[in-house]
Amino acid sequence: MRRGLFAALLIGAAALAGCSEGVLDPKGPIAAADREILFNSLAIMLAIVVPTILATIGVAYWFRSSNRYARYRPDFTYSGRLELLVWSIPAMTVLLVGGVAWIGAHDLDPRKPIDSNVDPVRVQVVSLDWKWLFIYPDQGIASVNHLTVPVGTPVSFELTSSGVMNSFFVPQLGSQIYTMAGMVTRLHLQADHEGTYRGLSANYSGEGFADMRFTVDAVPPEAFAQWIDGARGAGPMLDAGTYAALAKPSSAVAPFTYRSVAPDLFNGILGSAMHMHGSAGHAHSTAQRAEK
Amino acid sequence: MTDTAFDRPPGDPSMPAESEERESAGVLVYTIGLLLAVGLTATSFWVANTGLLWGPGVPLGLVVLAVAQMGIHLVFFLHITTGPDNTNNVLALAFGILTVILVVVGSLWIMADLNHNMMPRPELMNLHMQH
Amino acid sequence: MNLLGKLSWDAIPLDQPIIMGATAFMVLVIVAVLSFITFKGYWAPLWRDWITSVDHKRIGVMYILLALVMLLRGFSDAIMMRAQQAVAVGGAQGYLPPEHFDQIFSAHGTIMIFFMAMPFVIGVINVVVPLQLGVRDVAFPTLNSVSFWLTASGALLINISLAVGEFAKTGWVAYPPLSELQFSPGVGVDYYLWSLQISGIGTLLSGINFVTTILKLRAPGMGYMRMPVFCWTALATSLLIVAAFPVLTATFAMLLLDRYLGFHFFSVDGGGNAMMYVNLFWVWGHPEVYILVLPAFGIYSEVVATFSGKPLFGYRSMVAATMAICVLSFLVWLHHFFTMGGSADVNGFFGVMTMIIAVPTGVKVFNWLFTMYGGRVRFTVPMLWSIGFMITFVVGGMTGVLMAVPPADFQVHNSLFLVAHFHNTIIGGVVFGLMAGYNYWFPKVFGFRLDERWGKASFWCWFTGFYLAFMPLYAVGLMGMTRRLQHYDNPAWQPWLMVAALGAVVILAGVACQAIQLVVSVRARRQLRDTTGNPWGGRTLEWFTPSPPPAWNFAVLPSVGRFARRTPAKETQDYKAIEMPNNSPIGVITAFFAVVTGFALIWHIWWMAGLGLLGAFVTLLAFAFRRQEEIEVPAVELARFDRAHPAEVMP
Amino acid sequence: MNIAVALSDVPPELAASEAGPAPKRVVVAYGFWIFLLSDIVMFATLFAAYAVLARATDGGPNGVQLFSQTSVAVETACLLASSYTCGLMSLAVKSRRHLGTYFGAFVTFALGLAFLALELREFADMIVRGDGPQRSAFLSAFFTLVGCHGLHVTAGLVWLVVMMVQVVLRGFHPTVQRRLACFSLFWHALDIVWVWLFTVVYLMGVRA
Ligand code: HEA
Ligand code: HEA
Ligand code: CUA
Ligand SMILES: [Cu+2]
Repeated sequence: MRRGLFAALLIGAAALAGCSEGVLDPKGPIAAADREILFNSLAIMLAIVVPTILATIGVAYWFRSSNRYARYRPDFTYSGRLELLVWSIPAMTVLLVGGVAWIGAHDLDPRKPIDSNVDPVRVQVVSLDWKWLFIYPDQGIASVNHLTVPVGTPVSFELTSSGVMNSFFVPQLGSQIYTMAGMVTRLHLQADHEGTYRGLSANYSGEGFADMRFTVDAVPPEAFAQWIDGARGAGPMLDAGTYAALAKPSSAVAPFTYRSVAPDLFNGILGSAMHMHGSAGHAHSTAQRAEK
Repeated sequence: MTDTAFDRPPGDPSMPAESEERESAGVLVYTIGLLLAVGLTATSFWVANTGLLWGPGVPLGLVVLAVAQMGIHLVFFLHITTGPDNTNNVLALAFGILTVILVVVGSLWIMADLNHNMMPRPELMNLHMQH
Repeated sequence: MNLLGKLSWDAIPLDQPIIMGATAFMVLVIVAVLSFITFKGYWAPLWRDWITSVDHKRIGVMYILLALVMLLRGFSDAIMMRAQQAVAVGGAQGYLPPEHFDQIFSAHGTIMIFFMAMPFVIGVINVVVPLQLGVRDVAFPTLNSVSFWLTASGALLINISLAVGEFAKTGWVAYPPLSELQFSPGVGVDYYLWSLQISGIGTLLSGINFVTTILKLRAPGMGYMRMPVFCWTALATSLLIVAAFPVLTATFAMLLLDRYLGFHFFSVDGGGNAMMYVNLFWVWGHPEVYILVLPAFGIYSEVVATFSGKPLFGYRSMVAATMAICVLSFLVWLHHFFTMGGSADVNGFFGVMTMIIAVPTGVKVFNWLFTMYGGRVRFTVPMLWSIGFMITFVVGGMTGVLMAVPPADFQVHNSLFLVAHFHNTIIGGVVFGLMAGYNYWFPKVFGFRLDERWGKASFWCWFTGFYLAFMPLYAVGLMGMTRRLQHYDNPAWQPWLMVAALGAVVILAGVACQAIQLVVSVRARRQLRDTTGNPWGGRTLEWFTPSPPPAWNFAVLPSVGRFARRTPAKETQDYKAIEMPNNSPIGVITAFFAVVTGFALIWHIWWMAGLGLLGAFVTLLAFAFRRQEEIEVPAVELARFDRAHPAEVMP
Repeated sequence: MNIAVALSDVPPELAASEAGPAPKRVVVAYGFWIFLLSDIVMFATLFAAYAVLARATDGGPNGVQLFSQTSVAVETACLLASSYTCGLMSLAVKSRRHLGTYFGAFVTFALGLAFLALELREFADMIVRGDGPQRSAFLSAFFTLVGCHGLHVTAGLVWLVVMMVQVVLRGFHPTVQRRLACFSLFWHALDIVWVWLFTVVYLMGVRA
């Protein structure tokens, strides 16, 4: 009875899974391609894995010691032909999946710009303890824990971190990438459908990690322009001073925007990671997270 | 105890049977090893300091010299040869060297690639490299 | 200068009821066990027969016991995590604050890998390999005892962290910069590093010991191509230990230097490079998973052959596949950081290399299949575990290959899909194998079989429990749930996580059945007695000694021909006196000083660290100067034993 | 170990792998050989770390400014010569000559000590100038790599002293002989590590 209940639960949940904001429900070209590759590889492998499982059960059952019809062949311990088969079947499968992997790695290289006749929007991403800062360098504004992107437009990300590693991930838009202090990773994504998507950090970064979520609003280009205008008209300014305040550890920060951003702030953040040793002595004493 | 001629421990300076010969033959082996090693070392230092050679080729030359020197040490000091009595010792060594190469070359390749990909803009990087 | 370094009363988390409860329970158990031993007057035999023993069989048993004790820790952590994630949805924070939850998954991963799976695997290797090779002990018996006790020291330190101070809150991989002093100023990471350094040395010494044993100590006639497959896998594992653990030691040493002396290997400032830690950690980390799984493959090979009543199918292929996996495992480590931003070429290369491992692994699966084919399969408990493994592991392997496709991994990396993959391979591969081995060799070690009924019950609970607990994680992983979440806001995940929690409870029932099985079997040991030494009809050498075997395993070393056979020794004059290694307390003493030093270093108690190191050095000296290394067992005693315990004679 | 077997029915050409357990002399040296391989892998890791960080000077000095070729040459000479005398010592041990053994050991020890002294002086100079391992990632890696070799040499020296005491007390007992054989393996292996050190760190570093 209990089992039945849970089976029902399982099926219900499975139905939910299709439309519940995961990687199986892509909203952009990268995510769609990622999913296609995932499905293709899975299909290739299932073609060999499912028969293997069935054969295991079948052989074990048929050759059970109580089965008088099964022929006992204790000397069946080697067969050149089978041996060849045994090595070549997985090898062929791997050849196929390996091809998918190699081509996929190149086609979906996160650094590769998306082909499009629309100019990309540039976004600089900084992972902080424990929130996300998104700088729109060309628009001169920034936002925290909230990303707005125009639909149908490639978004070109440059990412770094204020300290520990994180991973920038919007499952429904596709590939994730790490953020690391003093280094820049690059990623290109695009949303093809309007909607609000979940974003998160996929690399554990300490105490406030669970709340390192953000939302992505994919809106029509006009709405995007409106949003930019709106952001320009309100909110604080982001410069070295306000950045330092923002960088202090905090979690579950409600989204807000900055009306303007000091030019080259992103490079400053990158540089300050590399130069933390600076003349003021080693930064670690000052930047230490409070000990609990 | 069973003791066969087919198994020799690594580093065993086994010599012809007679003890007199043994002694001098052993000394000879070590001496040849020393001379070769000194020669190679001197060459390495020379290669590193001379202006006569093509600059970019120097590191490669140094690595080759180091490999040669390692071979000298293995053969003359550690008495690792290719004889059948040494098979196990050589196999273990080969496995070790393979691991070392995989670890070092793999790591350098990966790290160089990552560093290259994650370099901030060129302007910044130059700044970074200079001081 | 504070004489106690960073240590003070504040280090003991008196305000945390869960931790203090667990501690109190632990202390209670320890006190109970100690007083039981004292009350029964067991100290002397315990010291003589176990603690100072250098007998590989006893050391193996102690390893497995250690693994079982650590299982309690690892499993209670797992249950706590499952319970937390079943409830902490939306605004709810569950019952574990991040501070505590983060320690739990770090401790769970560390303990399960280093102090449950590793000791279990090494324990089985210890018990079985010398017997299968037909020799009397390992190459370096005393060193073997040191290895064990160092592993135990590491385990002790990690458990002290529960009560005194804290454990790492960095995950079991402890990536910097998070694990650097700047971001983890507490002692947690130091506990992690020192306990793994100490046990790592023990593991390395074990690896060296078994490489030497297998390559240099085999019964006459036991050529390489006559070694049982389990010995081959033990050899591959030992080689991997020798080649991989030094990398871990060096990497941890660098992190320690960063933390203790302000070096800049992986720091954010000073030019350090955290990516290098990630790289080096997985240079060790990937071979590590094969270190665990290869001996399990060896166990399946023995079990499937025995219970199909046939020799293993494709022996040479099996050997080739084992060694291929051994070498290939050093060529794939980048698949753990496809998402760090490497180039397409690098990602593609390592992706393809990773998949290639599926070929030799597949060969193994098919060979087990063909071993059953044409056999007479007896569904005993070890065989059930093996078949369960074959069904379960291919799924885990397949999801592994899936993640080796870089674009697919970009989507599931660090998600619960990954967590499902590795529990699928570790539980369905390693743990199932260890269970099979435990049931298979138990009668050899203790002289009586384990109860079948409870064994089967346990298997079925584990098997269903496993699927319930981990299949849902694949689903939530694809739904975008990342790992290590103390709470989450997507209610769609919750039903799945509740099923997973239920699965963990079913596994718990399986573990309970196992405990019952043990108790029932001990009670019924008379009926379950193994009088022939070969209860299953096995063909490898360990079945041709009495159960349990004498300290010397074989009074006369067997000589192996085309078919294994035992040199008949009937007359007393056929026996010659043998020398056996003497008991030695050096293992425990070294371990004692290792714990003292490790604890002192964690808490910055420098004088105590100095004393500990000095003590270890003096122990080593004393050992170097001891005189009697071996004791002689006279021929008459050997003859007497063999007459009293007839074992099956080889055909 | 005492093994009672008849070898008659074992074909001689297979004897290496099928002759039964190897004698203790072989087993011990082989085990130590495996240990050395693991040690080399550890050094390889440190080498890799060094190579990755060699340019991460963080504004601090680099190899060209720091390393003195003369000092390295002298250090190398000491180690090479000590390897030679260590070889002579093992010959003396083989033929059980006390005097030769003590003499070889003494010279080996003295040369090793000289090497260490030079290295320590180099380290001390750098630290005093403020170019210690905390200065930059490059220097962290340098001190760790070279220092790890230095620690091994130190351990070797202690080991050598202990072994000489054992020779005095127990003569050329098989145990003592086995340990001395391991020692010479260790010492020669350190030499090989040093070859790579002076090549990669000092010679290449001086050019960079
Ligand atoms: C050997 C490795 C191992 C094993 C056996 C397990 C077993 C289990 N693990 Fe796992 N786990 C890890 C290794 C392992 N784990 C690692 C490495 C991590 C990552 C940590 C990190 O994030 O840093 C992890 C993380 C991890 C998470 C965190 C997921 C997240 O990040 O969000 C969870 C969540 O519930 C979990 C659950 C479980 C459960 C329920 C079991 C149990 O169901 C399974 C039960 C297992 C046992 C009970 C042990 C085996 C039993 C025996 C040995 C019995 C022997 C008995 C006799 C012989 C009588 N594990
Ligand atoms: C015993 C443990 C074990 C084993 C055996 C494996 C086996 C494999 N693992 Fe797994 N893995 C782990 C333990 C293990 N893994 C752990 C602990 C982690 C995560 C650590 C962490 O991050 O905390 C991990 C993570 C991990 C990743 C990283 C994912 C990420 O972080 O994003 C990848 C990616 O490629 C991977 C791949 C593989 C592959 C290809 C195999 C292969 O060896 C599997 C081969 C087997 C088969 C394929 C099945 C049998 C074969 C056939 C029936 C033949 C036919 C089939 C085909 C040709 C497909 N593993
Ligand atoms: Cu760091 Cu300049
Ligand atoms: Cu891996």
